[in-house]
Amino acid sequence: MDAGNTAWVLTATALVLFMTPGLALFYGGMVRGKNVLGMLMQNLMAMGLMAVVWAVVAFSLAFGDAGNGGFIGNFEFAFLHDVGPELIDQEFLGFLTIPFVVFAGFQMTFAIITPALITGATADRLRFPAYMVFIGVWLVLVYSPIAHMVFGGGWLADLGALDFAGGAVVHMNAGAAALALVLLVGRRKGYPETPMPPHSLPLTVLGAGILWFGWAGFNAGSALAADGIAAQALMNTFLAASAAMLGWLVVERIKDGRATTLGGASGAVAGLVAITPCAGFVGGMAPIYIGLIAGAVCYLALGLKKSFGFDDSLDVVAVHLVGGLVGALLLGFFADASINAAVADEGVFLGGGGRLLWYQVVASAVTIAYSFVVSYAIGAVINATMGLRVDDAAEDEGLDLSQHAETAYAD
Amino acid sequence: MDAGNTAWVLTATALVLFMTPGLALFYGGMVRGKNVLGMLMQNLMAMGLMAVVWAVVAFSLAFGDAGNGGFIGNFEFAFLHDVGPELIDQEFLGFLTIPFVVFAGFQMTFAIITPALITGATADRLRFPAYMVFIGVWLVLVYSPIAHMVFGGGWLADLGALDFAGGAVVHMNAGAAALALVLLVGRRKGYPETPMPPHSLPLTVLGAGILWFGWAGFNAGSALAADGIAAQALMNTFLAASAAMLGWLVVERIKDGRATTLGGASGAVAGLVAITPCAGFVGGMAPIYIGLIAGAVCYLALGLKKSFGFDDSLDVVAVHLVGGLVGALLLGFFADASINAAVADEGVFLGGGGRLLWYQVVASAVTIAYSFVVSYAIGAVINATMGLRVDDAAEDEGLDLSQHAETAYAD
Amino acid sequence: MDAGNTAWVLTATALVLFMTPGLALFYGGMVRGKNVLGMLMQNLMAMGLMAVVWAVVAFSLAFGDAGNGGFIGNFEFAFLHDVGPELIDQEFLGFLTIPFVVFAGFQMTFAIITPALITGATADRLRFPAYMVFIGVWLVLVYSPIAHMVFGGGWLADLGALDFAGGAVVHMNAGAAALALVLLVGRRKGYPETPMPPHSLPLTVLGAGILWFGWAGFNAGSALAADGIAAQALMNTFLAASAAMLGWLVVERIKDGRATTLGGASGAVAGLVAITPCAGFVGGMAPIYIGLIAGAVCYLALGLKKSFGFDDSLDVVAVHLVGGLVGALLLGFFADASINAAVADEGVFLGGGGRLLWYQVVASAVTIAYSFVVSYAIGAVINATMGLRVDDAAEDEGLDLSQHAETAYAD
Amino acid sequence: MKLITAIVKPFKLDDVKTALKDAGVAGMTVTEVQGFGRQAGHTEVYRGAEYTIDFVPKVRIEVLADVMDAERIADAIADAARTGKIGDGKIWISDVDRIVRIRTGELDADAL
Amino acid sequence: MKLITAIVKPFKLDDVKTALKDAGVAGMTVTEVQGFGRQAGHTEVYRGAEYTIDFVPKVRIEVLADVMDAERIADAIADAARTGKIGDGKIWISDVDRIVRIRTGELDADAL
Amino acid sequence: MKLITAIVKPFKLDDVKTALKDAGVAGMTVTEVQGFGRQAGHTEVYRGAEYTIDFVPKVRIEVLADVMDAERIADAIADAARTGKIGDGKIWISDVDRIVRIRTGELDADAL
Ligand SMILES: Nc1ncnc2c1ncn2[C@@H]1O[C@H](COP(=O)(O)OP(=O)(O)O)[C@@H](O)[C@H]1O
Ligand SMILES: Nc1ncnc2c1ncn2[C@@H]1O[C@H](COP(=O)(O)OP(=O)(O)O)[C@@H](O)[C@H]1O
Ligand SMILES: Nc1ncnc2c1ncn2[C@@H]1O[C@H](COP(=O)(O)OP(=O)(O)O)[C@@H](O)[C@H]1O
Repeated sequence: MDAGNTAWVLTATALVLFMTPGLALFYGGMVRGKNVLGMLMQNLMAMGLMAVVWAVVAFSLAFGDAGNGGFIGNFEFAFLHDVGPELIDQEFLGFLTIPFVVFAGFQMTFAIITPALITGATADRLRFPAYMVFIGVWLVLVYSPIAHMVFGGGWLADLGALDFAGGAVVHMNAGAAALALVLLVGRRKGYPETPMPPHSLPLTVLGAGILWFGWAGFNAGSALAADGIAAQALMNTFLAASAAMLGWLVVERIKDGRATTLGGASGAVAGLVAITPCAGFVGGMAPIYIGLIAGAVCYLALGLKKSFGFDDSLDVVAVHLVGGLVGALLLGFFADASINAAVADEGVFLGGGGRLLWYQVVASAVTIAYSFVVSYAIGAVINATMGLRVDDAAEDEGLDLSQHAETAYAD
Repeated sequence: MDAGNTAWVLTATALVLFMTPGLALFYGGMVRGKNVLGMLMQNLMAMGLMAVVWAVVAFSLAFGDAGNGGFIGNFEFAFLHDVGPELIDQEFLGFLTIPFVVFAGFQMTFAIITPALITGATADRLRFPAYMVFIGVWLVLVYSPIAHMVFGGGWLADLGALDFAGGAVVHMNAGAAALALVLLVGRRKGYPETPMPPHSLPLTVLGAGILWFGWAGFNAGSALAADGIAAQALMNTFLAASAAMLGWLVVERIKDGRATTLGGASGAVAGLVAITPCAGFVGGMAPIYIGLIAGAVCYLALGLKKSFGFDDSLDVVAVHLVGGLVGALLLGFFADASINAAVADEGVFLGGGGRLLWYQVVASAVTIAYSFVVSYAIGAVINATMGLRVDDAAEDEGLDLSQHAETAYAD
Repeated sequence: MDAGNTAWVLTATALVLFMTPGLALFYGGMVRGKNVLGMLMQNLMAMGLMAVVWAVVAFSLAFGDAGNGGFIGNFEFAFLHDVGPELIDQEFLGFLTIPFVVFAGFQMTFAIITPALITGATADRLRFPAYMVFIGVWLVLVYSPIAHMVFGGGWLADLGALDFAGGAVVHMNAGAAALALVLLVGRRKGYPETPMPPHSLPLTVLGAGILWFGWAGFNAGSALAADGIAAQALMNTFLAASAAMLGWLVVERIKDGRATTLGGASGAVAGLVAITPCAGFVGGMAPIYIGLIAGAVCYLALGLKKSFGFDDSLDVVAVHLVGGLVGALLLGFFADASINAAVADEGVFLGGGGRLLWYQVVASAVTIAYSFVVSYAIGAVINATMGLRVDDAAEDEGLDLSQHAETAYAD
Repeated sequence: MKLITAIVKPFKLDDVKTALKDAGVAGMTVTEVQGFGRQAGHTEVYRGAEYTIDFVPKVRIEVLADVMDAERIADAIADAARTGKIGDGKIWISDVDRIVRIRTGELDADAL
Repeated sequence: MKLITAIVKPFKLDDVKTALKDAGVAGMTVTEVQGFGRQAGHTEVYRGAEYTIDFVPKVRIEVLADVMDAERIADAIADAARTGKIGDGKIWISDVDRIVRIRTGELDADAL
Repeated sequence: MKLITAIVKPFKLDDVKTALKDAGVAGMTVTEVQGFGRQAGHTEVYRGAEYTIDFVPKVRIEVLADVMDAERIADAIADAARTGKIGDGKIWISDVDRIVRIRTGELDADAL
């Protein structure tokens, strides 16, 4: 056991945990004032429920029987059996120099934020009980298998696809599930005719700041050690966020005539998403190029919902699905074995040919397809049984009053 | 000296320091808009004044002559004498592998937040100068002795009572002092007839998020090393918070018909309080059970103030006194020597019999009684001399204007 | 490479990165509601643009050819050439036990926040494009040379001047640049007749909390190791902030009749600024004395803008220029070789005579003069070409609408 | 001259604005208000304490008009604001001695 | 028909509401306003700069009523809102030509 | 008695207040409102979606006055609020039956 590595993963776990309140504020600032508590509460509930489901079964399904090259784990760690303060004695996980329980905790924070990401898409119209059931089932049926396939030594890892900190597991996964839910619940009342401007952009900027900060733990923590790879991942994370802000704002400036604050915050998040799969696998100026491209592409992807007529309210598809995909594919160009020896096939630009790129395409397609289909199925069942969407009067009144009997602001 | 352990305790110290601004916002969002600065300022002042009092004398009274099995320390470290960048050469504190000055700093952040916790109970009606005098005296006469008895190798520690990170020293202590002050200052004007809803629940949720994040440092930092115990404490902390949120919300849903955002945030904090004494002493699913119970019990404890007719404005008694007590007693059931060798007598459920539970009862009773009595005495003297409470006109006007000549919000 | 040290510097880097959103909120709360996004966006843009400029050239100009005793670095690390996950093999930087890329990242977060500090002075009236050009050029022509002279083994370091974490490089530098810009852009419309009270003091307090928290990374991270010096720096940082809050409030109370919340927050920041150059070089009660003096002096320095008739809107000169100077000079009195062997000449109060004090005077004068002159020149050129200031109508409308086509708050 | 004042549901403001434009009205002034009436308020819960809020958010619209237009404008507002559910609000018409356009000093009908 | 408008201290709103209910009034409309008058404002201090704020928060209450009820209602408001200290506010009564209930189109007394 | 109501640009409030004081007016009541009229609103952009906001922030000033002072007061307001640019706002004068000072029960001119 290494105290330095443990110190860093403890810190990183706290940082990623902090991201979900950050996300709550990032999203909460963007909705109307009558729905802000609805949004905050959905994110809080992800913190509440996902942790318990994770302990009970989802961690084991993701990381049980790790390295089996398969589709899902087993029940060996259910109810946190054998998850304690010692090192884990298992082949695939044997590289860990940190207490096994903090590995479980670190991964738990990912399992919390991933379903929370979805809430931006369905803002202002989900019934709270239906939401709870959805994320509970979703963690087990969607998140755990994908986490196993990619992080837990499942078949996508075996194939050779790379995902440093969750471009597939977290972002494309959440983005595809968001799309599925949005198609099921339909558009907000009044969308798109009625303007629904953000009720508090300072909250959104604060949320973006917390996300940016926490992402240091997300990406550099995924090294699971305080080493050169963690250091590189940290630098890449910050550079990509900055460059993506610039990329987004330049395109926004050209297309809309203004560089907006919401654009700055959104661009940074897009860059953080895109660098997630790449963080510990690229170096030098690559994160800046990845960020610039991701910022510009994600901005342009905002148009998708207009073109296809769906109401992805806070643009989870454009930022997380597209951003995650951009990162995963660009890794096929920029992956660099001199940064991380785990890069078996280098990227196109490093002379590694197209092999890694192909794996990235496969892993992305599998993730998106699996997540979309299963999320849609779960959502459809809930919709048919308990109903996903609040009724008209409740939507007019706002989620804060109708779901939680509260108002966000008073004198 | 160990760099890994030092890295973690440095981080933990910063995290706990950050909790007090978090608490300020958590409380500040709950009061009316005309009192929010009053609340923020009381918390800021705890950061200002307690640090200086700590350096001058309180640290020495808590940790001087550590391990003496007594009631209070001495003056050996007054004015930070011998508190520097080296290891401390002392028997009881000799286990530390970190610079002594960061131990003093880490403990200082506890001494800052403990009196700050009290401010929620007396919200909207304390005179600022009286508050300053109160916390200054309180730190020396109440906090230091209790910290010494429990953390500093005093008689409660010798007895065999366990308190990993301050269930007694911080939470029951602050809760009992809050009760004493509330009885002295009386109810807010208009309470309970006039509704006084929270003026900004997003601030409260943000505050809860910061507290949750910082609590990683509070509890896992109390291991004073980046080891398996710290890792276990971190996981336990997060699981208890999540479970307590669920416990609180289930009971709230049943009793009030709604799961509220304020309930979600409050439940999480209740869980964090309850796990504090247990964090490094339990494992497996225990934190989830502790959290569930604490969430439910603290929700029910909200009724105390109605039954007994006192105005504990932001429920410091229900959350901190009761929550801390629940945690301390449940440790008597769940303490697990396989998690931490410092557990001499295991809990009831681990076959250790009732011995530890009895020590926990004693330590809790002593803490609550001592804190209540001495806090009441200090408060009574201040009340008789300078007056604890603002006058009627100032209370109507609000603390922001009457105490600080400011308004929180403008165009 | 040391994992413990790396863990701490990773953490510190994240902490300092988080300070800029904190600063954005600290300042953003103080401006009027129609300008808050303008303020937030200027700070976000510092995060976006400075990181990229740093990677491209500014890091290399600051730390290239480190230890040359000169005025500026070279281009050896331009485009992050040779900046990777390994240790750096260079004489002056050879003391580093952390991956070189995280050193570059840590220093990058300083390069982000330094120009961001300036935005408080010119609040509510800068054109956004002009601001971008200004900070881009400024980083290269002002920040990099000063960082090289002081941190990069340039001539001020060689001379014997001490600056632990940037009293000169960050604070006096930003303060002098702020003064230069303020003289160029002139006063806000309506200043000083029209009251322009802070639109949201809770945001400001939140920002101060984040700054305080992040400053742990700023100062203790500047030890670049998790050792006794880092520990001492952390403690000194927190004690100075607390004491400065008290110092500020006492004088405020005497002069204005009230201790204000804004005063509490401002005082703490003043203390953090003043302790920055001293953090790892002093010990015992020194940080408390430094804080008390800095709080009182910075409060009094608020009067400068009235006396000289300039509109330093959020008091960057009083807090950062004066605060940084107070710290730098007091280091000449309190520097203590028993805390840090790098203190070659101890301070006046430790019997070291006036030698160090003299170096501090020289370094401060050089920094202020260089920064003021070059900043003024850059600003003047931009003013003459593209114009620094928005027109009257845009200023009336506010920066949010005129520069970014957004409003901060809606229903 | 006449002043038409209407209290309507907030989400109807846009429809009323359109109806007024169609009716040839060039200006209006809008205030956020709280209404109390037959329409029930709502209940909020904070930590087990239940509060009943009697007031309902409404908007108050003021339109200055010529005597002969007043009725027509009131009708236009009523038609646009009507949902048929309790709480649709009130409209009232009152007399104004004189109207001034500040910019030009024009009076009454010319001031509109 | 008549319109009674009252400017009162915010913390008196609840008492006024109760008094109006007791007086048989079925509805009212309330606006947050700032008052300027004999009652002194307050002083704020920000970083050494002292500002005097002349305005005092008040609420404005509007009640539509039948001609014969107007005086009685005004009296009820005055009684409920009175503290006897400077700044209690004003009440005024003015004429209304016509009142419409939007939901039904009912007029005047029927619209109340 | 008369009620003078003015809709003016927010940044002119201070000037109007001074003018009213100079005109011997002892009190007034101010409300934040949104105006719609000839003056153009503005455009906002959020993630590529452009919104046009027609409403412009204004303040509404109410002054109760004696019949014979009304015109003079209206003129004072107009002079103080005028910028000459579109959107300066309106002033109107209407009749008030009776004014009561809540504190004392004084009526009409005595209530001012
Ligand atoms: N007597 C009254 N005076 C002033 N405003 C009233 C009066 N009665 C109702 N209102 C206003 O009209 C709104 C709607 O009235 P309400 O009685 O709820 O429904 P309806 O108009 O459909 O009968 C109220 O919220 C209030 O703002
Ligand atoms: N001439 C006036 N016109 C309109 N409103 C007024 C006038 N005078 C006072 N008010 C309103 O009445 C409130 C109370 O008036 P004030 O002079 O402070 O006390 P009082 O009514 O007790 O004499 C003021 O804050 C203002 O809102
Ligand atoms: N017919 C009207 N009824 C009520 N208020 C009006 C009317 N016309 C204009 N206003 C108010 O006056 C303000 C200024 O009017 P506007 O037409 O923009 O400029 P101007 O008064 O210079 O012609 C508007 O914003 C609105 O608040």
